[in-house]
Amino acid sequence: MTLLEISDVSVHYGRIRALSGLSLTVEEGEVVTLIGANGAGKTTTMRTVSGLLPVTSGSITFEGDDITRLRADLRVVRGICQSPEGRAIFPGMTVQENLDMGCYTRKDRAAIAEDYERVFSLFPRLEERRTQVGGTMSGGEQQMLALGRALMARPRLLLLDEPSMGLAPQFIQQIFRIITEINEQGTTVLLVEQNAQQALSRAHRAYILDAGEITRTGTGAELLADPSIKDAYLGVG
Amino acid sequence: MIGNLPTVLAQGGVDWISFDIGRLVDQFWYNTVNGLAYGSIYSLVAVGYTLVYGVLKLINFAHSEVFIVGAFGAYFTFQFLGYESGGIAQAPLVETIVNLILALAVAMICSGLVALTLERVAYRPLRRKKAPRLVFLITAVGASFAIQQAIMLWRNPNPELAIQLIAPRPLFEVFGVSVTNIQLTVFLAALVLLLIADSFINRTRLGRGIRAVAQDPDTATLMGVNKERVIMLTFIIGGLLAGAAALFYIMQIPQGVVYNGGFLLGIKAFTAAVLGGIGNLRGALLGGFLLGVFENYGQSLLGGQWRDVVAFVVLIVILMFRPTGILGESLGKARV
Amino acid sequence: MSAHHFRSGTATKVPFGQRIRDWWNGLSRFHQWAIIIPVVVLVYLMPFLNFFPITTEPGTDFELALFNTARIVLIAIGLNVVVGQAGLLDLGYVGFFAIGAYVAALMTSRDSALYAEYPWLLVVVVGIAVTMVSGVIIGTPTLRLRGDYLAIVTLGFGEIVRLLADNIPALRGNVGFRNLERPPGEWSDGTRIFTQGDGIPWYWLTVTAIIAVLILVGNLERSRVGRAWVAIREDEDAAEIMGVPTFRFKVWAFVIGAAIGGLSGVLYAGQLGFVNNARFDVVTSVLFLAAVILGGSGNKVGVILGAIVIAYTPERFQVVSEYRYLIFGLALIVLMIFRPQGLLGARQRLLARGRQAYKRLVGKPEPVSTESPMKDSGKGTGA
Amino acid sequence: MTTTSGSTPEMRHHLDDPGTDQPGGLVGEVARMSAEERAEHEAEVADVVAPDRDIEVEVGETLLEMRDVTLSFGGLVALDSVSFSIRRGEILGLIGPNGAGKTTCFNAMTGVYRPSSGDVLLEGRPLGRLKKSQITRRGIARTFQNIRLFGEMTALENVVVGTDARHRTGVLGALLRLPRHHREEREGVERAMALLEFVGIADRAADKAKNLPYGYQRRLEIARALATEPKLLCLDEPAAGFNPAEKEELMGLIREIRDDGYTVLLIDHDMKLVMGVTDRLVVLEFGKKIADGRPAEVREDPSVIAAYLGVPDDDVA
Amino acid sequence: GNEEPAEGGAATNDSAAAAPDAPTDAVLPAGDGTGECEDGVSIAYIGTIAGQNAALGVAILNGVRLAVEEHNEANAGCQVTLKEFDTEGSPDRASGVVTQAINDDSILGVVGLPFSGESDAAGQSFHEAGLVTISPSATDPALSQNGWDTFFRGLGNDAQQGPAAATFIGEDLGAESVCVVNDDSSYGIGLAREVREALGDAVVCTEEVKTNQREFSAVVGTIEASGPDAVFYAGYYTEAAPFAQQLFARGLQTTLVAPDGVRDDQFVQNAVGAAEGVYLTCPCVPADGFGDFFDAFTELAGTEPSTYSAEGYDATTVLLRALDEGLSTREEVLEYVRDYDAPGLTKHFKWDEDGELTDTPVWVYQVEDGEIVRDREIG
Ligand SMILES: Nc1ncnc2c1ncn2[C@@H]1O[C@H](COP(=O)(O)OP(=O)(O)OP(=O)(O)O)[C@@H](O)[C@H]1O
Ligand SMILES: Nc1ncnc2c1ncn2[C@@H]1O[C@H](COP(=O)(O)OP(=O)(O)OP(=O)(O)O)[C@@H](O)[C@H]1O
Ligand SMILES: CC(C)C[C@H](N)C(=O)O
Ligand SMILES: [Mg+2]
Ligand SMILES: [Mg+2]
Repeated sequence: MTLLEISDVSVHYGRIRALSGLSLTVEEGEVVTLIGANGAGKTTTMRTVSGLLPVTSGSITFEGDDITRLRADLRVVRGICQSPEGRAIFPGMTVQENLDMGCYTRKDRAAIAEDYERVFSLFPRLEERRTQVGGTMSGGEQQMLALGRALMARPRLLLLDEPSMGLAPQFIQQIFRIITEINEQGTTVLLVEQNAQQALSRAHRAYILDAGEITRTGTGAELLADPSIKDAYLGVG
Repeated sequence: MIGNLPTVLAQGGVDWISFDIGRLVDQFWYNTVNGLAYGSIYSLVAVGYTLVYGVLKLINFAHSEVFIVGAFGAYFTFQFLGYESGGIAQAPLVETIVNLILALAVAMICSGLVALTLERVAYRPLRRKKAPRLVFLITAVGASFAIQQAIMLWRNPNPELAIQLIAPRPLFEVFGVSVTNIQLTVFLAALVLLLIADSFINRTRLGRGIRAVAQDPDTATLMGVNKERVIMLTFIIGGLLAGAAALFYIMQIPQGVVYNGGFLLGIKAFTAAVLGGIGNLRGALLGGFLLGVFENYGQSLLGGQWRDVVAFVVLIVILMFRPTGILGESLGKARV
Repeated sequence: MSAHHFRSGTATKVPFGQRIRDWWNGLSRFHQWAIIIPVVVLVYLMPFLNFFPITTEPGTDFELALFNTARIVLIAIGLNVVVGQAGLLDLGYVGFFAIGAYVAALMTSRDSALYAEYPWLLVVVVGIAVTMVSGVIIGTPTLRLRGDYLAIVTLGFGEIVRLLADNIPALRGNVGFRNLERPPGEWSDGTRIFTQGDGIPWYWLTVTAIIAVLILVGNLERSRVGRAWVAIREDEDAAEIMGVPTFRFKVWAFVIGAAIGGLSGVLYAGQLGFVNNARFDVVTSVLFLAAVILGGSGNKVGVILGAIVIAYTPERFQVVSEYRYLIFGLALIVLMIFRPQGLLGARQRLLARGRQAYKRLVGKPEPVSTESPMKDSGKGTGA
Repeated sequence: MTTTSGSTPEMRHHLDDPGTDQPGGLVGEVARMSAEERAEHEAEVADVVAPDRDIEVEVGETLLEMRDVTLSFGGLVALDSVSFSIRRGEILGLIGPNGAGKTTCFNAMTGVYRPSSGDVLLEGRPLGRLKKSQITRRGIARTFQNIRLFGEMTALENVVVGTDARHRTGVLGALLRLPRHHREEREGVERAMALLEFVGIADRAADKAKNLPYGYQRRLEIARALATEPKLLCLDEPAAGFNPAEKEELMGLIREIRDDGYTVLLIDHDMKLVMGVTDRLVVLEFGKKIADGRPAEVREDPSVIAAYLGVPDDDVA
Repeated sequence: GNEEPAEGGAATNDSAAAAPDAPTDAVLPAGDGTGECEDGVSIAYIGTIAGQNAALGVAILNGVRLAVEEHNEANAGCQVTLKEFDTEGSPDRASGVVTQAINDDSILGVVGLPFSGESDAAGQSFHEAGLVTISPSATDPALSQNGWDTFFRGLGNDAQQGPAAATFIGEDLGAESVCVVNDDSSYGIGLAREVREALGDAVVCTEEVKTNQREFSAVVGTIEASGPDAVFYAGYYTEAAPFAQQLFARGLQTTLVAPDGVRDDQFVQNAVGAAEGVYLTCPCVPADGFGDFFDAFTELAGTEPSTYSAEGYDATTVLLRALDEGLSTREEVLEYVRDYDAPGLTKHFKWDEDGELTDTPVWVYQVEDGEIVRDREIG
């Protein structure tokens, strides 16, 4: 079943058009990756799906319902959660409170407790620092917190905008493992990553975004194998 | 001649300011009690400033009018209940209490409604248009002007006649100072209201939503927080508390329900909020009490005309040492 | 030709201020002057345009209304340096205005113990100097504070200035100083040029001061100093780490703002001939601020417009004097809702020389607008 | 436009022969110049980018020294008696797990935090209680892990603010537009423009910084830091948000910066970048230095592998 | 006579002195109905209308309006326009407003300004413009000492009211210790000085309050500590009302005496119970004896004449007389006023070279049952 469908969406910042007629779909249970250079419009896409940016034209459907004009917070209730670019943790709240914010819309107490366990076992640093104020954490620690917070929401569709940014190598591996893992547990993931190698190899499908438009799409493996993609996004060698 | 400057200043030095330490010591406890009672009003109003500030980063200049409308609300409730302006009522205790609670409810509702209307009319349209922060300040000022003037045109520029529901009566003494029934009621009621507000903000889910919006509205939305509702809520809470403050105000100072009567009080309350650390509810509480008390000390030490100066000097001195207020988050947000 | 992929949106409309600015920047230097000069002439001729609907009569004397408007314009330009440029929210600006007025009063009123027959120009100089010094005195301890903490502290200082005037006997409180000296000079028929009753000379004097201040402040804005202010406004920590001595520049902003406030205080006191403690309250400060923001904080032309609205409207509606502040308050709300960026938005364009450098390197003129770097460059050539 | 989609061609010409592709935009402009023109143009750019060419280029004497620096936040010791030094002309990498104290190290060097004990010495002189802006003038510039640009200013103006650190005009000079002011303004703008070109974002010079995409903002930060003419340039995760191709360009850029006479201190988690560009590595863990040496050595160091690199995994490196 | 006026609004108590009758030879605005003047001549009232202490200004303004109305009705050949300017009662506003009046060439004479502070601020401008002013109420003695040849005072000044009040406090009330409180206006400061000088050693404390002050706990505290027999408050009713309230709320046993600036029903209303028994001195003549004036005023204004209503009426009469003569320049009107010598309702008007009158009464009133009633003449 198609979980998310973006069709022919355009988005403007003032007079600038950042997305022009973008269409993509995410099927239930998939990991879909969005790849593109700086400024291609990846973050814009993510924010549009979350409802932070209004579309100028086009439509977005989620589970078959049109959510184009749905308020952002109601999209969260429907199960769309994002770990935004640049972490965006609540700087004045403690680690614990930040995680609490992740389950703002949830009511299933027992499951929440379980999720705490899981997040803490993924990122022991967060457990050590439960009472530290979020804003004083190091960059990578904040990234862990942002991811943990998104996981706490147990979304149907998880949007990850550059989740590996700022993480040390051993955590990067872990992040990708987690993505696969939660995906296997039933969460659909839309992933933006600069670490295209990893992202593509973990993704069922991928889209290449350039200048606000989709220029290529295919399975992760296909794109990985494509020399032009390799040249542009995977670096030489 | 400029040559006279020393003389002029010297004359000043001797004349215009003098430190009466004896009086400060004599009236210390009296001032403390009095200051706390006054401070409760500052605190209640300060919470409104601090909450709105926290969420919108807006100095809600019109909050003083939210307050004064509550005062009018309470005043007219008294009138409606048949109290004669002028006299001191001598109703039986139970009746008085019921009436007070009634007036409290009306005052809170009036203020709450005004706060909510303000939000809707003056601020929300701006938010929709993503106006810069300072612009809100100007609509706030505009709203403040408009409400004041509307009241003035309706009532006239003179203060309403005093109505006193309960006569001040000493209840007991602490440190040789009698505490009146009014002071005690006001202090306790304010404290209770503030504690309720505090636990609402810090303990409940909605409260957490408020704090999240305060720190990062977009991300809060990404967590499923309904930003508009949160903002509305803060205005309502602020308004309700200002309404309560308004009733307490006319209980303590029956004279003075007048169209611009909120202005100075508003500034003081805002000062209190900053003193405590703006955006921090407990800070507002602490700041209010401190300001109330220190003003009184300063008044004893230097004389009544220096009261307001003392308030601001206290503020400046404290901010010198704690640039984000007493309970303000120090640098928490400003990691480089 | 560029790697750029933006196309101008069709649906989004160009903001008014932006359109004006685009148009203006599109004009040649020659054309710009061809507009500026007649406008300046017109401004000087304003007192003779005393007819409906411009005039404020019969409510208020038109010429005095013009002077008062000009005075507020001057103040707004000064406050704009502090608020609009450096981003320091100053709610006590009226304090500097008061200090300027009191210096004039102390030096030129016979009610003052310091009275002597000083040349009026000296009064101006002393007035400005004293306000600048007080700017340093007030700024040094307070400018370490950030944002709204600064706002409330400046508000406090403004109030303290007023309350000192209240409480120091030598400053004569509510009673005030009378019969302040005015600038010298006589018409050919032997009557004084500068009197209380005739607004025209005062208006001209103030307009001239405004032009001078605009030029000087403009010089600053287009320099390292102006850049430092904006950088501080945007991110003080980052500015400091980029080598901007932020504290020093903040004090400068404060001091320059203070000087302009002081100057207008001297002018005000001179025209009115009377100074007491009554008009230096927070409300006045806030009105000054309203002028700046209403016009478009950071944009000089906008700020001038804002000040005109703030000062002129109440004078214009003096006739309906009971309702004028109600009208005024509502007008503020409505105006802001319709023009949330201010009458004219903040200035934003490349530095003059930046344009040349840009052109040389990129090979085409700098795009005029801010939002879209590649304004209307047709259909993009994206891959 | 005919460049390979996705990459940022503007940076290319700093790296290799610009003739091999047919870039558009700025590069296209440059490409259309004649050979001499181009050479001249590049010399010009390089000239403004690094005016002090006589800075020692070969790895030389100690430029900056961390001497027993300890820094703690409440109970948390973020730097625990850390000592290392940076020699003139080298590219030093500072790596370590998340929360190891790398950014804190930068903060200690640039005066954001004061060490609880120990000293930071620049050219043998302790920084002591110098203000942040003074430290910058002494010659340390940095970028920020969480980008800190002047959002409402154009990209160009952002960089010009950096050049101001070297200006001498005072308020009076600016007020009266003295000749020196004129000259400095002109030079500043030209230099800033050249720096934008150098990092490859000249065509967006007129954009507000906040409207630039993440990757451009990072480059802009580098340009701004370079504008202060630092002796030591500290880059805090400059490659975050870059794709591998872009990272490669960045490597070239960093090398070029060094070749222009700057000393570079680099924090990044991308091992390919770090190993590829640095001359030497310092590794922190829990606020302590656990290794210091040439990349090849450090890479093999078991304690570093355990603490940081994890099981060697080709996907990641 | 000693009869009460028919309306009898003001209850007289037994001890009260009789209100004076209107002098039979009093010159009234209507004159003899033969006035001739140019079209478009006007006089102005400049003073508070809607600002600070507005009630005091309005009481005067209504007197002025009445005079002009009566005049215009009787003199078909001379229709005078009354122009009203609101100074909001504050000196800093006054200067601007006065300039405007001065710039209006049709205005040949001014009634005002009512308050001393604003008169002080604006006097020089009138002097320079040669525009005659007759103040029906400003009482600061210093006003006549500035060398302004356009200043005329239509009543006694505080150099009379002050000592009279002091005598009343000391002798009639028998107070041995007095606290003198004043506000920060020229009026309050000047009057308090006169009172203190006259009281001498009886003054046990002096305090100052501010315009617009509402909270007096500090001042009241000091007064309480001194425990005076009487308190004299020199200022206006706006502050006096809350002051009185807070003074008596503390249960102080003392007598409050206040001057003309407090003598208004607004004081009684605002101070609620606290006004009861307060003595009010005033260089104003009780108007209840001026039958025709009293009635006409009551009809026009809807209230009885109050403080300085009759004085305002008298001052206007002087100017109207000048205009009836056909005088058409400010200079001529000024000259006319300077030489004026005729009785009015309240007193005889003939000014000395400073612009002061010679024979000026001071009365004391008291608040009884919420009404201000005349008590006796004290100077
Ligand atoms: N607030 C804004 N105002 C104006 N333009 C913007 C704004 N945010 C983004 N843009 C522009 O929209 C385009 C798309 O930006 P976006 O952030 O979506 O890119 P991205 O693919 O996420 O890039 P990166 O890899 O650097 O994060 C960019 O060219 C950027 O300049
Ligand atoms: N102001 C502060 N208050 C409390 N703790 C802090 C503060 N600043 C940093 N820390 C802590 O000090 C440690 C070191 O932080 P630092 O930012 O230097 O890490 P880092 O090495 O840069 O990590 P990353 O690679 O994640 O950016 C972290 O655990 C962080 O939580
Ligand atoms: C109207 C009066 C009460 C005015 C007062 N006598 C004064 O001089 O200010
Ligand atoms: Mg992005
Ligand atoms: Mg870091």
